[in-house]
Amino acid sequence: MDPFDLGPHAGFIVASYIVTFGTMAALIVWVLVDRARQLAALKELEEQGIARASARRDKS
Amino acid sequence: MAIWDYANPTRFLRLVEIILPWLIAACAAAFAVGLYKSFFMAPEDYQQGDTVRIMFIHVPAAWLAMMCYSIMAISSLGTLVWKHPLADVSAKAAAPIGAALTFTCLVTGALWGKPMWGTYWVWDARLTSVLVLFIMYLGLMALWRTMEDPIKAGKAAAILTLVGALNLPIIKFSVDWWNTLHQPASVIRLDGPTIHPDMLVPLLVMALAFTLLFFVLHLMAMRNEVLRRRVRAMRMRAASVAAPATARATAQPAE
Amino acid sequence: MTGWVGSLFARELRIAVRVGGSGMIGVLFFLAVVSVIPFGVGPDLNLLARIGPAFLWIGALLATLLGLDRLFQADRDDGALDLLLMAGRPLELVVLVKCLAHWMATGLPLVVAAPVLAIFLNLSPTAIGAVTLTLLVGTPALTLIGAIGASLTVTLRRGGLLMAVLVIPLTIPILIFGVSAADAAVTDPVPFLTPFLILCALTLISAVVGPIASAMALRFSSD
Amino acid sequence: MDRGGRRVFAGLTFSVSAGTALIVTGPNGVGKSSLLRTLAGLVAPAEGDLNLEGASQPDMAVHEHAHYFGHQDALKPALTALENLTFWQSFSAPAPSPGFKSAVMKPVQALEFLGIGHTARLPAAYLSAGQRRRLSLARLLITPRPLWLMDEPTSALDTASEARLLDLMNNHLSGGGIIIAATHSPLNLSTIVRLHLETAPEPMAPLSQERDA
Repeated sequence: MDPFDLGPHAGFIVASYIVTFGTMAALIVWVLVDRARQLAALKELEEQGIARASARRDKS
Repeated sequence: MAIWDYANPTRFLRLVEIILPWLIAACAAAFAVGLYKSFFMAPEDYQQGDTVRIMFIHVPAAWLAMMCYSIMAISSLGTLVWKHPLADVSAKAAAPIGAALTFTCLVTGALWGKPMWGTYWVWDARLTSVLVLFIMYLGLMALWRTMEDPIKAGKAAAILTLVGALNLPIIKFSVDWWNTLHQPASVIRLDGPTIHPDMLVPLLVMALAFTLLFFVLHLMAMRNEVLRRRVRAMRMRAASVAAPATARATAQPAE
Repeated sequence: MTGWVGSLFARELRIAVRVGGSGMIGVLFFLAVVSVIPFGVGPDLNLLARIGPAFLWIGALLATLLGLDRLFQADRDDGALDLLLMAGRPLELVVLVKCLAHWMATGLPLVVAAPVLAIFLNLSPTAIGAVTLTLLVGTPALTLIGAIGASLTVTLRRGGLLMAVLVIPLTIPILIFGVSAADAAVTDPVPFLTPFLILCALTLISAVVGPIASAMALRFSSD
Repeated sequence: MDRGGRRVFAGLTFSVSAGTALIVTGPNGVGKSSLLRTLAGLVAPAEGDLNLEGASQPDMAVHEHAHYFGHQDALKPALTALENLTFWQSFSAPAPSPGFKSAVMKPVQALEFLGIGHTARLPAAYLSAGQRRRLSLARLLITPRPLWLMDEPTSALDTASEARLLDLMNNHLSGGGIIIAATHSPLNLSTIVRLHLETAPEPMAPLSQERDA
């Protein structure tokens, strides 16, 4: 069986795998970009000297 | 250690740091095995030919789209009943992933339908239900985006999620009813009576891979959400440096 | 005990009637939606008769949703919502009474207008009766489910569109059984009574779920 | 308590006894309105609780013993003054308590008493700001509730109306009622306890006081 011969409907099969992995890749990129953005914002605020709110809230 | 101990966001972040690498490794391995099996091991279906390979991504996506809603419904209970601080973080982080999975499920379903049924879309009971689920995911995301205060948005979304969870079985039942009334003649039913083990194994491996991917993404999105809230709290504190978080009270008698 | 229910009902109805006849605008919208349909599908009377019940239902659904966003927002804008929350009355019942009054003011006119509009769509007398009856039973459910969306978006300035997006998926069962029952009265693949009774059941369910969820959302919204 | 993710105040303790007015003062944004809204049960406190001792119906929450008189008038412009008032009378559950004698008025009487009797049959849309304020105030007179929560009660009132309002408030106090008012202007009331909220530097100092007058 030749795995690269996907029969007469190869286009549909390839397209669905592309869509699936494209969507999943978009999710992964979104998660990573979002993380980078939040970390950058956090760093900027910490440089301004704003203490982390959770540091205080943890005690109460 | 009870799950309650992970209510603390800092502790939660630490836990994620530990779990995440393992989860990612397992996910990658599962995908490698699953994809290999589904392309090289699984036989062609006698009826559907090679298009049956679409099943290996379509069906897991559909399963996970539904599991994701269940997780959101449980998280919503956590928000409303137990007031667990991470519950609405979990629900909010799950919604975009659920929407993406539903989208995948719809698109791959359409791409499978065209060669098999001769049409991209039929108003089949399942397809329609999944479409409704997709709209509900997007509606929930819109609700979260529109409300400024995350606590309030979390409560509102929790109510809507639970109402939706009550409604989904009713919708499913209605659509089934409606579909039997308007059954189009030419549709080939998907659910064959048996599934060959050579196909079942890759399907299950792919389902496992997608499940692991879901949890990886969910944990990462939750971590982002915790950070986002921390940033928000710090910005609010930055805005009110002059009037910090507490008020002092002095009471004195008059006259 | 029942005194306050009556006076709340009377107040809501009075406001609805006096403020520019919101029921009237709903009916006008209904008329507008129904009258554009022949332009969309062509003036084929047989086709219109076949799809007429469905379009009457969709028109009624849209008209109901359009009027709903002010259900709680008006009270929130002038501070009355705070007092309603503090009055010491069960909020679920308050929501139910408000919904009923709102339905009397906006939903009932739609039901009354439906037979007239049905004539435009070339419906047979049986079909007209069936559509009107299903609308009479089904539109309260639309109002009650819509109340959930209205209370979730009560704090938002422009919540009307979002509310519609949130509510429409939840109303699909009502639409399905409303139209099925109306269709069943004319062509009969199934008896009329089966979908009609399910429609009644759905209305009763939404009379329970709607006020509970809506009251919960209103309590959170006052934060 | 928290507001929008921000802790507005913490460690606040006070008690007010019958016949006493608690005047809450403090700069803008310190949380006076938030305090009143918390007492009114509209905002849930993050921690802590509220108690009303000697309530006649213990199953009722504190806020169900209270009238809230906020910035907004809660009037429907389409209804007449009398209709507005009658609705609130029949809708709000009365909450009499043993130590509290109140002179409950009929809606018409209350309107007359506040000098807006002639507007009874007019839709509220025709009323001026001061008249609307007084109409809203009339709500407190027609349903007996021992606790009045008032947010800037004197705003939009002229001197004569303000004097009448003070009379009313004193009357309420002498009948055994309680008033908690947030204000900037001094209120000349008979028995006053002051609660001054001010911003505290870190670390937070939960300075609190209890006092019975």
